[in-house]
This record gives sequence, structure tokens and C-alpha cells, in this order.
Amino acid sequence: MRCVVGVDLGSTTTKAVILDEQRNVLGRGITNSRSNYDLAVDVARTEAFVAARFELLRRRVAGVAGVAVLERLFRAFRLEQMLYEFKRLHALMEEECGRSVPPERRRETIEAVTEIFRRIEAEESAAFAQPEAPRRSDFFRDFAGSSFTRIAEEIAGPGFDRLQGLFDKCIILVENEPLALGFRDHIGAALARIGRPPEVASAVNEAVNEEIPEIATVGTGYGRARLPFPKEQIRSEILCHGLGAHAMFPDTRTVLDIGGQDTKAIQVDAGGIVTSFQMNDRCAAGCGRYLGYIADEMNLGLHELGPLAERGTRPTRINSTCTVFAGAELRDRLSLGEKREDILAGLHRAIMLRAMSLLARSGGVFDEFTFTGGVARNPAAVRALRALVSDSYGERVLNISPDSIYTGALGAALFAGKVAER
Amino acid sequence: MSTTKAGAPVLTAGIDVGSSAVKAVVLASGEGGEKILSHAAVRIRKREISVVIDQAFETAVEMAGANELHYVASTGEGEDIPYATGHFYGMTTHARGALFLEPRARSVLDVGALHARAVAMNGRGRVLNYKMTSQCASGSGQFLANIARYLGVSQEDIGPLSAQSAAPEMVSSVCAVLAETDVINMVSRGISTPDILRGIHDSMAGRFVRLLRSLDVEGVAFFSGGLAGDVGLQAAIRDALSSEFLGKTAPVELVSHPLSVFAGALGAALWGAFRYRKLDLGGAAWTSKATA
Amino acid sequence: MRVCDDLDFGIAREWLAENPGRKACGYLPVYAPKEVILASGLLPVGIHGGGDRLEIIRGDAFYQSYICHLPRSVIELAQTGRLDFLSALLFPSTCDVIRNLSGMWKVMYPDVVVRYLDLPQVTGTETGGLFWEGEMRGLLRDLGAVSGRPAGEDDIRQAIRLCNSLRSMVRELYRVRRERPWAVPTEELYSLLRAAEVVPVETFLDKARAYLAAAEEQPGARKDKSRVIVAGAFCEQPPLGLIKTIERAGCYIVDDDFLLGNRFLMSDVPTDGDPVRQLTNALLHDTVRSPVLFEASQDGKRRLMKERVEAARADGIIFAAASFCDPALLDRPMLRAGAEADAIPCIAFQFSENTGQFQQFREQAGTFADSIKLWGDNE
Amino acid sequence: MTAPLKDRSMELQKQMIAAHYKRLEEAPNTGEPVVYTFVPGNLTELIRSFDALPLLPEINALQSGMRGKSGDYISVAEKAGHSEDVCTYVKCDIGMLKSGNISPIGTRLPKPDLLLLSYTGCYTFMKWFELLREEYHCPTVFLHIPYQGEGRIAPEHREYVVRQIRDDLIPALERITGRRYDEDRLKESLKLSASSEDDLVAVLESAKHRPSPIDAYFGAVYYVGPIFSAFRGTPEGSEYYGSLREEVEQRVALKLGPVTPEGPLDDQRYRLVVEGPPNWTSFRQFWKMFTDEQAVVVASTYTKVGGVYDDGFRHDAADPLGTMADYCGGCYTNLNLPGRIDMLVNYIRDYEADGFVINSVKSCNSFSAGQLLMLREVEKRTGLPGAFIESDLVDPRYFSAANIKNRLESYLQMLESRRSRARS
Ligand SMILES: Nc1ncnc2c1ncn2[C@@H]1O[C@H](COP(=O)(O)OP(=O)(O)O)[C@@H](O)[C@H]1O
Ligand SMILES: Nc1ncnc2c1ncn2[C@@H]1O[C@H](COP(=O)(O)OP(=O)(O)O)[C@@H](O)[C@H]1O
Ligand code: SF4
Ligand code: SF4
Ligand code: SF4
Repeated sequence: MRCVVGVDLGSTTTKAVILDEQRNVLGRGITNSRSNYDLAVDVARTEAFVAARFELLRRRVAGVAGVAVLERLFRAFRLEQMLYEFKRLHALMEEECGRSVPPERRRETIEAVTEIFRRIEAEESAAFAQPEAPRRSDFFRDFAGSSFTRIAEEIAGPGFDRLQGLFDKCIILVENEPLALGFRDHIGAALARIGRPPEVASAVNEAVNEEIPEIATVGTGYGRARLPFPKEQIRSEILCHGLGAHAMFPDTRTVLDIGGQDTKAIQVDAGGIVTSFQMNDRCAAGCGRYLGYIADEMNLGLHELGPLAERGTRPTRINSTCTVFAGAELRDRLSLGEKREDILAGLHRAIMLRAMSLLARSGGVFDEFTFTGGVARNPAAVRALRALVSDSYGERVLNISPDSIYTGALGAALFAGKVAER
Repeated sequence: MSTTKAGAPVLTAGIDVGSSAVKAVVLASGEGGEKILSHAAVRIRKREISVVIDQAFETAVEMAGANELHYVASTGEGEDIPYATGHFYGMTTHARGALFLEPRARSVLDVGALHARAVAMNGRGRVLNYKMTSQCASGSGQFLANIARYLGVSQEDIGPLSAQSAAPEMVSSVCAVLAETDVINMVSRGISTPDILRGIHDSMAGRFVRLLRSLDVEGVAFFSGGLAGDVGLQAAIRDALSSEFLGKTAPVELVSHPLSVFAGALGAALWGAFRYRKLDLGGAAWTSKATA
Repeated sequence: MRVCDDLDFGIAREWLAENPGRKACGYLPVYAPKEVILASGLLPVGIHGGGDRLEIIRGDAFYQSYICHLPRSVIELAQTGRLDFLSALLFPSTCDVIRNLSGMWKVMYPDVVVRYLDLPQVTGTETGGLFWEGEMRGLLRDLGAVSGRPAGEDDIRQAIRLCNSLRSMVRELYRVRRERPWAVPTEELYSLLRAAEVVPVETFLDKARAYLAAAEEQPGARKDKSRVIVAGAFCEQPPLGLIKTIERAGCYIVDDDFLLGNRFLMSDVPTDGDPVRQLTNALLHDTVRSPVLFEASQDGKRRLMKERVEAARADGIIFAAASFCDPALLDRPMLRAGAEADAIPCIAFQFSENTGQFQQFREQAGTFADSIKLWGDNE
Repeated sequence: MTAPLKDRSMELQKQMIAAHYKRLEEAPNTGEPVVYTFVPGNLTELIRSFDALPLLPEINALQSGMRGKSGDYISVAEKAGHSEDVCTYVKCDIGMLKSGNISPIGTRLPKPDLLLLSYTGCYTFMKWFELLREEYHCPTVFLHIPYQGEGRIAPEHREYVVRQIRDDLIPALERITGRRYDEDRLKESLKLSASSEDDLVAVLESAKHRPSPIDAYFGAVYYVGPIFSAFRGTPEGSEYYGSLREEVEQRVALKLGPVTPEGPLDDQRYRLVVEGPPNWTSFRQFWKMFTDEQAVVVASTYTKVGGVYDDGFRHDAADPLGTMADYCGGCYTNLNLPGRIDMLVNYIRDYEADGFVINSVKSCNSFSAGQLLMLREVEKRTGLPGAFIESDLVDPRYFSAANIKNRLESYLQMLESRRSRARS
């Protein structure tokens, strides 16, 4: 199976998409961006290939074995991967204890660390036994952090800050190590964990051995200039978002992408070719980071912010443009007794108002309209956008895909397809 | 109702309501000059502001052991404090407080949680000119606090850590929020915490020096506000002052004081005493519940 | 609701509904000859931006971030259909932004009669007079065509009379505020004058008389505040919140540039003789000195603020210009240098019509008032 | 073969400019009167007919920008109370003045004997000279050029300008120079102007060839230098344009592209039209972004701010005052917005451009206010997408190379993908 790959090196997340010979999506991978761009790309790509092999597996055996067993295998695979990462993190933390924890505290710290990881492992295994997988972040950094912090709080008391510090230091080390996270690395253990059901075991062997040559790769995104690719394998993220959105929703004419650090409004023609675009940058107000900052201010997870804001009935008018000032305004208003939901709704509306300006500058909102980027996962943002668009432009079909964060990478992969055809 | 006996010191309080903390000072002014009786600062965090104001005020009054005050002066966001006698605005009070803490000062650099401003004044504390940052938080105290939180460094440690830096790492992003990404990258590139902090201090210092320079000040500049106690930032500003404009502009000496963060509250208390005498108000403006 | 918050121009629309067949003619800041509009039988409507209540969604599509706020809110008003009751729109030569907006209007709203109006920059009676008289007659012709009732001399005289009463009422309001600012807070005065831009002149005169009578009856109490002139906001208007902020921070506003067009001509225009010529003469020789007109006298800019401070018995000046407003901002250093040479205290800041946060302004205006209060008589 | 020829016009221009600055420096000694005036609507022939020397503050500002001096000057002006928001040409000029008034090439600049404010298409001019008058306390003549609000120069407006020149300006020039108005001399000069204008138009229109022998924006700002500043209607000016035309015609014959700082650009992938002034502080870097992508500019509006000649207007010696009035009224900055849109649309069609780029500068309301509508309209009328770039004239703080490069690159890739689809 010859494939092509698109990589989108974003400011906050790095995404990879693999397409098969028919240009259908074979696999997607995502990780958080980090200073070691090559590593971020590797991780995203590895993830995408894992997904691709599972997809091949599904194509091969779903009919005979059923999807449930495949799903189970996949969860087992994830668990193995994760335990491996936790193990590595654990080892690093012990080493770090030896270096930076004062000798008189060292023993108790190491014990606490060991206990935390023991509990994490137990929790994860218990979760695996549940029929439903818990919903959580895609990133090891995030879910490891939340488990670790929670347990550390439970057991450590006054030693909590030290543990937290250790974690902060070591999570960065783990993230910047080339870890073995590939299909071949963990599929064996995963298969063993689910008891090697015969209907998949041999297919797994074949899947492990199947060659998936990567015949072309195209990179895009904020960090694309730092990718080790020749110039003809780099495409502007604008073009990739346009083409990616077109591939997902062929009737799309307008695309709004709100990522972590920039916002783009793009118009495409019937062939997915960009006809006009506008973008903003250098200021967090109006980007995903704005909402991230607000979530931090309120000690909420990003995924909790939207649902809470959705409960607001009368969005507050936010006066500050700057993210930091908006954070302060939020605090002021809360202390004045304004409703949290309404303020949050107002903040979501504020970010969307800025997007509306950008859309207007790029030419307006045409049918169909597609919203992509990480912020499209936020339901309150979507709601505010929908309301503003219909107020100013009338009814428009608004497309949102659960995979919208991969739009840029998908576009890049399609360009890779074109490169491959030459 | 009691009145001041002739010759008895005038007791005044200054309350400075900021965006992150409330500061209060109680002051006695008499024949022999002015004396700070007490000072208290309370962080607002996410609490109701009036509660924090009362707490800061009551703590300072209690520490001073004052039963009555002749003038309660508010400053900062404290315009609506019900028991205040009068209000003075931030730059007026910082200038006055600065002059008290450092009589040679002819300008003030005030850096708080969300704002930074430079004020030029004369030898009697009159504001002659000023310049403040716009509604963009790049380089503000809050920005630094956010980064410190990310780095797991406590407020008190920022300065000393920054002072250890050997090779400061410049932050490239101007935005206070997006600079976090830079910092994340630095951490993972293995840049040491001191070097990161000093890099941020340097970029802030550049802004502050531009503010000061735009007023054409010379001589002693007093550093007030919550960030004035940050020795790393002090060093960065001093370096920026001495290197950047060498030969082109007059030398400026930056001076800080342990009570820098109280400069506004102190200035308010001083002005309160001045107005009390000038307007010949007489009587007490505030009496403690215990006495009343 | 205050009239200046009515983004839909309800009163003008009502007037049009009550007067079938009549039309409305808008004008942008600063100055357009209202006499010509009235004489042509049109309802003059001042378009002074969208203030702080209008959310800008499409307006930003037309302007970069480094252009002042006024034109984008005007476009927002138009794009949301709020200006569709205007049959003609006049664009005075206030600055290049408004000048270019006239061309944009031609492209976007071809059904509206759009006129760009030069100002009397050359005041020689021969050259400038001929030119300006020609402009005025051209405008009479064009607006006559819009209304279908070209103005005769008597119509013009009648309109001059009406505008004279308008102007003298504005002068009276300013006089009373100058004398008893505690009785006529600028917040109220401004709202009243803002209404004058969108309601028929007679309606305004009635309101203003009532207001003055009420102010007379309830004189309010004088407070220990500084008297200031707020200069520089002649085109884009500050949000009402800013005016309030200045007044609450210890200042009485005793003179200003807000809605400057309503007193662009400083005295009554004579109603005898050829009315067009009279209007021309007034424009050449009786206009208020402002950033939009070339200052002919060498040190006129240097003296201007001192003269205004003396006339208003002000303690100091607040230069409040709209962000990115070239005319105001380029004038400021000259005016300020003049004022400072005369030891008049000054401060300067920039705003935009939709500014929602006033903390910074309060600090600045308050510190300014403090310094006048604390030092006024000692230094 | 072409190299020596190219060098000749460049060399000539360098010499002319250096000589002019030298002469200005000497003016206080030689007693030659100095008249400050602006590029749009400059009356060089008239000024020179009084043996006075024109000095153009905008040219000083842009030269200071190119030579890396503007940043400091701007901060001097801002310290003196100028806002960050206003035109940086003005601030650069004021800053230069306050820093000793040394010209960009290092000579001393003389004080003006007259400020000739030809108020053509820019409001800021008025403020600029009010500001300079504060420093120099010298006579100022205000020449009011009515804007082409209706898209044409009305006969009464022309008459108004003629009257001002005749009744106000000429007497003022007579007063300050002590010379009488010499119409014959003026006419001679106007004849030379017309011939240089012919040459310039031929040079600019050579861009209709493929490959284009010139870059009609980055290259052409040099070509218009003499005619925009002090040399229209002078023998040196004529000589310069004669030899420039010769060089360009040679390149056409040899089918060569322009020579850019990065070398010859013979292989041209994109033909672009540009609206708006260039950025001067990073001029070369900006140009390189175009040449790196093999993009050549075939027509620009900026090269018309000192006069629009490709519509056939030439200075006409037969009617000296009238022709000057027409010239002033016709400068690009005095055109209304629909007129500017027409011009761009025509350029795109006549020069067979693949696309167009608007460089919007923060400084200039005259240019920038309305450019976003121009973008939409031109896109609509030509069916071609346009690119919108933001920078500034001489404020180095407003040139974000990464940003501009990103936009330009994305834009050209977009043109490319349209093209490859059209092919397939
Ligand atoms: N589950 C989620 N819920 C809400 N918002 C999210 C979620 N996941 C990501 N985001 C938002 O998306 C942003 C990142 O978007 P992304 O398109 O990946 O950016 P980039 O391509 O710049 O890295 C984050 O800043 C965050 O605000
Ligand atoms: N020791 C310290 N070192 C560094 N920053 C400090 C220190 N103490 C307080 N701060 C910072 O100072 C700011 C508060 O300063 P302050 O002048 O009180 O501001 P405001 O008046 O706006 O509340 C906060 O951002 C806080 O994080
Ligand atoms: S305004 Fe706020 S969000 Fe925007 S750049 Fe400044 S600090 Fe960042
Ligand atoms: S606010 Fe200033 S720049 Fe804006 S339109 Fe009015 S006069 Fe022009
Ligand atoms: S505003 Fe524009 S035309 Fe006017 S001086 Fe500045 S750059 Fe030149």
C-alpha cells in the first residue's frame, strides 16, 4: 500500500495525515508541538502510522472479527503505549530525585513517586476493564499531568510542590526523548493483553509486516520553514487549509480556521483553490490561546470551558481586547457578582467578533461555510459564530468535522498526492 | 468627637486599590516630620474587592494602634471607599510617595500587575509629564507572574533566580500570552530558568526604559509598584539604562526601596495630611468601632 | 433611549414618514453648510460615527487597523441598512479618510448623491470667494435636484435665519456651561447637542429651551473641581463614558471641540443682500480656528490655546484626539507648545469612539485635576 | 553590453542628486533662494525659472529611510510630542530637523526662503508645513488644488488654481527671489519637461514586453526620482531620461529582464501590478521577496504620484499656468477612489498582469484609507485575486518580514495553483 503523507506543524499541535492510493484517509496522528520540531513531526507521523495500520487491520478483519474486538485491541495498544511512557517518566523522576531533592527528603519523595505511579497504573488498568473508554486529552502531557497532580494532592500534603516541580521538569524530558511508540513496539503486548483472539492474531501479524511505503510528503503550518523538506514539498498553510476543507466538504466556499496562535479566513473556489485570505497574528486576542488563557484563569480544562459558556443566556459585553486584560476583567466582573456563564459567553462572543471582521475582510461568508482548527471543538465558540454569521449574512450551512483539527494536514497530504502524480 | 490637640500629630491613612492587591499605610505627621506607623498589603485573588479593602485597612490601622484618623485618602481604584475622606489619583500619589522614600527622585517608574507608567515630577512631587503603556499587557507584572507560574517559580524567587543568569535568552514574541510558547520552547531546549527569567526581564526592561526615555528624564528614577522589589528586573533595567543610550542621553539612576510597593498608599496618606492642614478640616474622619 | 444612541435614526425616519415626498441629506463631520441642505427642503442629518454601541463586523473589512474608527462605523451603519433613508451624503474635506470615503460611497452606493466638499482654505475674497461661491451654487443645484425643489433666495435666507438661531442657542448653552458648569454637566450638554444633529432644528430649539429653564431651576452645587478645555475631538466623537470619566475625575469641562460643525461659523450670518454671497463671506471670514483649516497667521497656532483658556477661564487643557486622527494629532504638538509656553497645564491622550475602558483616562484626568488642585495656587 | 549603459543612467542620477544637495548646502553662501515643496503638484519649472532651488522633504524622508536613519529621527519627533499614529514622513523630517538638519547623503540642508504648500491630494501636507513654519518662521504660500471628487478637473477649479498661481504664488516668488516672472524661461523649461515625460512614459510602457525589461515598481522608483524631485524641465533631467530610454530600448531588443540587486530577472514567472508606496527601510529585502519568486512588477500607481503621464498629459508650453494647474490636479494622489480603481484595472489589462499586490502603508491615509475596497473592486472587475500587504514608509518598526513573506508566498502559490488548474 503506497501512501502519501501531510504534516502540519502548528504552533501548539503537530498533525499528520496519511492517505492511501485512492486518497482516502488511512490514519491521523497528533501531538503537541515542541521546540524539537523534528521530534514533534516524528511523533505525529508515528501516531498516524499506528492509526493507519489499525485501519488496514480493520479493512482486513472487521468483517470476520467484528469491530468490537478491534476496538478492544486498539484500547489495549493505547494502554501499552501509555504504560510505557509512564514507566519512562517514572524512571526519569527517580533519577531527578537523586539530583535535585535534598538527601533528607529523597527517600520519602521516591516513595511517593513510586506510589503515584503504582496508583496510575492500577487506575489505567481498571479503566481498561470498563466497557467505555474515558474521554480525555489527546496529549500524554495533559492526562499524565492531571492524574499525577490529583494523586499527588491526595497523598503528599506538604510535599506536593516538590512533586509538582519534579513532574514539570521530567515531563519535558519525556517529551523530548525519541520514544518507541510505533505499532510494532506495542502491538504484541496489546494482543497478549486481550488474550490473542485467533480471529485477529494472524491478521495482526500480516499488518505488522505489510509495507506502507511513503512516496511523497508535504509539510505545512506555522513551523513549516523549519521542516527538513525541499521547497517544493512545503505549502503555505492557507492553501492547505483551503484544500483540506474542500476535501472534507466539497461545497465549501468559506473557511475559518482558528488555531492556537493565529486565525485565518479563507475563500476557496469550487476546486478548493484559495481565492482570497486574511490572517491575524502576533496577538493572542482572537486566537485559541485567548480561550486557553481564560480557562487557566478559571482553573478549568479547555474542554470544560465551552460547555459552561453555552449555559450563558445574556452574553456580557467584554471591553478589553487584550487577553490578559480580559482575564482581569473576568475577575472583576466575577467579584461584582456577574454570572460566570454570561461572562464566559461574552468572551466567546468577543473572540468570534474578531473572527467576523477577518471574515468580512476576506470577502464575507458564503455557502457552505466550514469552521476548522482546534477552537471548532469548542461548542460555545461554534454557537457564537453561528449566531453572528446568521445575523450578518443570513442562513449559511456551517460545517464542522470532528477531524477539523487535521484540515491543514489533510490539505498537505492532498498536495503530496499531486507531487506523487508528477 | 475628638479634635487634634495643638501639636499632636495628624494621623492619616492611605489606601491604594490595585488590580491585584490592596495596599494600606498609616502615617503620623507632626512637628518632627512624617513617620510610617504601619503598612499592609492584601492580595485580591478572586475575592470581592470591598472585603479585601476593609481587610487591608483594618490590618494597617490595628498594627498602627490608631483609634482615630484625621484623613483617610484613597488612590488607585479606591474612589468609592465609603469611609475615605478624599481621593487622589495614582500618579499624584506615586510621585509623592516616591519623593518621601527617595528625596532625590525626579521621576517614577511604576510597574503593577497590568500597567506600567513613567512619571516625571519636580522636587515637590508635582507631576510634570507621564507616559503609560497601552491596553496591551506585554511586559506587565501579570505577564511575568504567568510565566513564573508556568516555570514553577514563586514570586519571591523570580528576582534572585534571574540574577544568577549567565546567558539571558531573548524572548522573540511581543505578546504576553504567546510569549509562553517561546518559554515552553526554551524550557524544552534546556535553557535554564535563570536565563529565561532574565531574558523576560530584559525585554520588559527595554519597554520600561523606552517609557522613561520618552519623558527625557534624568537623575534619580524611583521604582515603585509591585515589581519594584524584583531584583532581577531592577538589574535588567539598570543594564538597559546604562547600555542602550550610552552617550546619547543623560544618565538615570534607578532606585528602589523595600516599601516601593506601598508608594501609592503612602503618597495618599501624605497628601491626606497636607489637605487636612491646608483645608483646616479639624476633627477625626474615622474612629475605630472600639472607641466609638 | 438617548437620541445619540439611536443607531437607527428613528427621529429622522419618523420625520420622513410624516412628510411624504421629502428627503434627507446626511453629512459627515466636521462642517457642511446646513443652510444649503435646509434651503433645498432636505432634512439635514449629521453622521458622526457609530459610538460605542455598534458592533463592528463589516466595517473592519474596509479599514486597516491603523485608520481611525469613525469611517468603519459609518460603513457599518450603511452596510447594515441604517443609512438607507439618506438620499444624499456630503463629505467635507476634513481629512483624507473622509475624502476617500466619498469615493467609496460612490462605488458602493451608486444611488445616493455623493458630494465631496472642499473647505475655504484660501480666504482671499477674490480667489477664494469666487471658488467657494461656485462650490455653494453647485451644491444648491445638486441638492435642489435631489429634493426636486431647488432653493430660491428666500429659502436660503429662511434657512440662514433658522441656522442663526441654532448657532445662537449653541452659543448660549456654551455660555451657561462656562459660567456654571455644575448646572450644565457636559454629559448632558453633549447629549443635547448630539440630538441636534439628527432632529429638525425647531425640535432641537424647543428641547434646548426647556433644558436651559430646568438648569436654571435646579442649579446644582458647585464643587471643588478644575476647569478644563477638552481639545481635539472635533470629528470622531468620544464615547459618553469618556466625557463622564473626565467630569467624575475632578474636572469641569468648560470648552471643547465636540461636534464642532455646529459652531463652525462663529456669529450670525447676515440675512440681507445675496444670501449665497453672505454665506460665502461668513465661511471665508468667520470660521472657528481648527485643525481642519490652514492657519494663515504665523503664530496663530501658538496663541490659540491661550486665547481659548482665557475666554473660558480654564485651568488647563486636555488634548483628547481620536487614535490615528492625523489632523488632530499633527496639530497637537503646535497647540501644546503654545500652551506650555504660556504655562498652561496640559495633558494629552487618545481615544476611539468605541473605547470601553476608562481606567487609563480616569488616572490621567484625575492626576491632572489633582495637580491643579494641589498646586494651583502655590506654583 | 547592457551593463555600461545601465550604469550610465544610474551614474547620472547619482551625480545629479549629489550635485543638487551640494548646491543646496551652498545656497546660504551663493544666495540662491530655497523653496521647500512637495512631490505631488510640485511646480519645479516655475520655481527654477526664478533661479530658486526646490527641496522636497518627502525625498529626504525616503532617502533617510533607505539609509537606515529614519528610525532615530522618528523617535526624536515622538519624544518631542508627536503621536505614534501619524505619518512617518513628517516625523522623519521633523526628527532630522531637530537632529541638525543633515541631508541623507551627509550635506547640510539650508533653511527655506519659502514654503510652497501645494495642497495636492494629501491633507497631511498642510500640517507638515504648519509644523515647519513653526521652526523656520518663513513665508508660506498655500496653493489649494481642489480634489477630483467628481473624477475630473472642473474648468472652474482649473481657473481657481490658475488664479492662485498668478495672483498669490508668482508675486510671492517675485518677492522672495527679487526676480521678475519670466514666462519665456518657464516655457523653455516646460518644453524640456514634456520631452522627459515622453521618455518616461516610453520607459514605463516597455513593461508591456515579455519579459519586461524593467521592474515598474522597485526599479521604477529610481526612474521617476529626477522627474519627481528637482529635475523636471532641466537639461540634466532631459539627458537622464534620454539615456534611460536608450538603455531600456536595448534591453527590449535583447529580450532581457531588469537587473535587480539579486541579479538579472530574465525568467519571469509572475507579472504583477502594485498599488501603494514601497517600504523604504527594508526596500531591498522587500524587493528580494519578489525576485526570489521570479515576480516582476509591470505597472504601479506609486510611480504616478508626481504626475500621471500615461493618460497622455504633457506639460504644455503654450499655456504655462493652465498646464501647471492641470498637472497639479491630475497627480495620482488627487484622483478619487473610483479613478484609482479604474487605473488599476486598466493596468492589469494593458500590461497582461497575473495578479496585483497592494502595499498598504500605515503612514498614509491618502493612499491607504479605502484600499481594501479597491482590492475587492479590482478583484471583482478583473476576476483576479489580489494580495494585501501592510507595512510602512520609513518606520522600521512596521516591517514584519516574516509576515509579509508569508502573505506574498501564499499569494503567489495561489496564483500558481489557479494557473496549473487552468492548464489541466
Ligand atoms: N477539546 C478542545 N476544546 C476546546 N478547545 C480546544 C480543544 N482542543 C483544542 N482547542 C483549542 O484549539 C487551539 C489549538 O488549535 P490548533 O488548530 O491545533 O492550533 P495550531 O494549528 O496553531 O497548533 C487551542 O489553543 C485551544 O484553544
Ligand atoms: N516580590 C515580587 N516579585 C515580583 N513580582 C511581584 C512581587 N510582589 C508582587 N509582585 C507582582 O506585582 C504585581 C502587583 O503590583 P501592584 O503595584 O500591587 O499592582 P496593582 O496596583 O495593579 O495591584 C503583581 O503582578 C505581582 O505578581
Ligand atoms: S494585546 Fe494582549 S493578547 Fe494582544 S499582543 Fe498584547 S498582550 Fe498579547
Ligand atoms: S477622526 Fe480624524 S482621521 Fe478620522 S475621519 Fe475624522 S478627521 Fe479624519
Ligand atoms: S500622508 Fe501620505 S501623501 Fe501625505 S505626506 Fe504622508 S505619505 Fe505623503
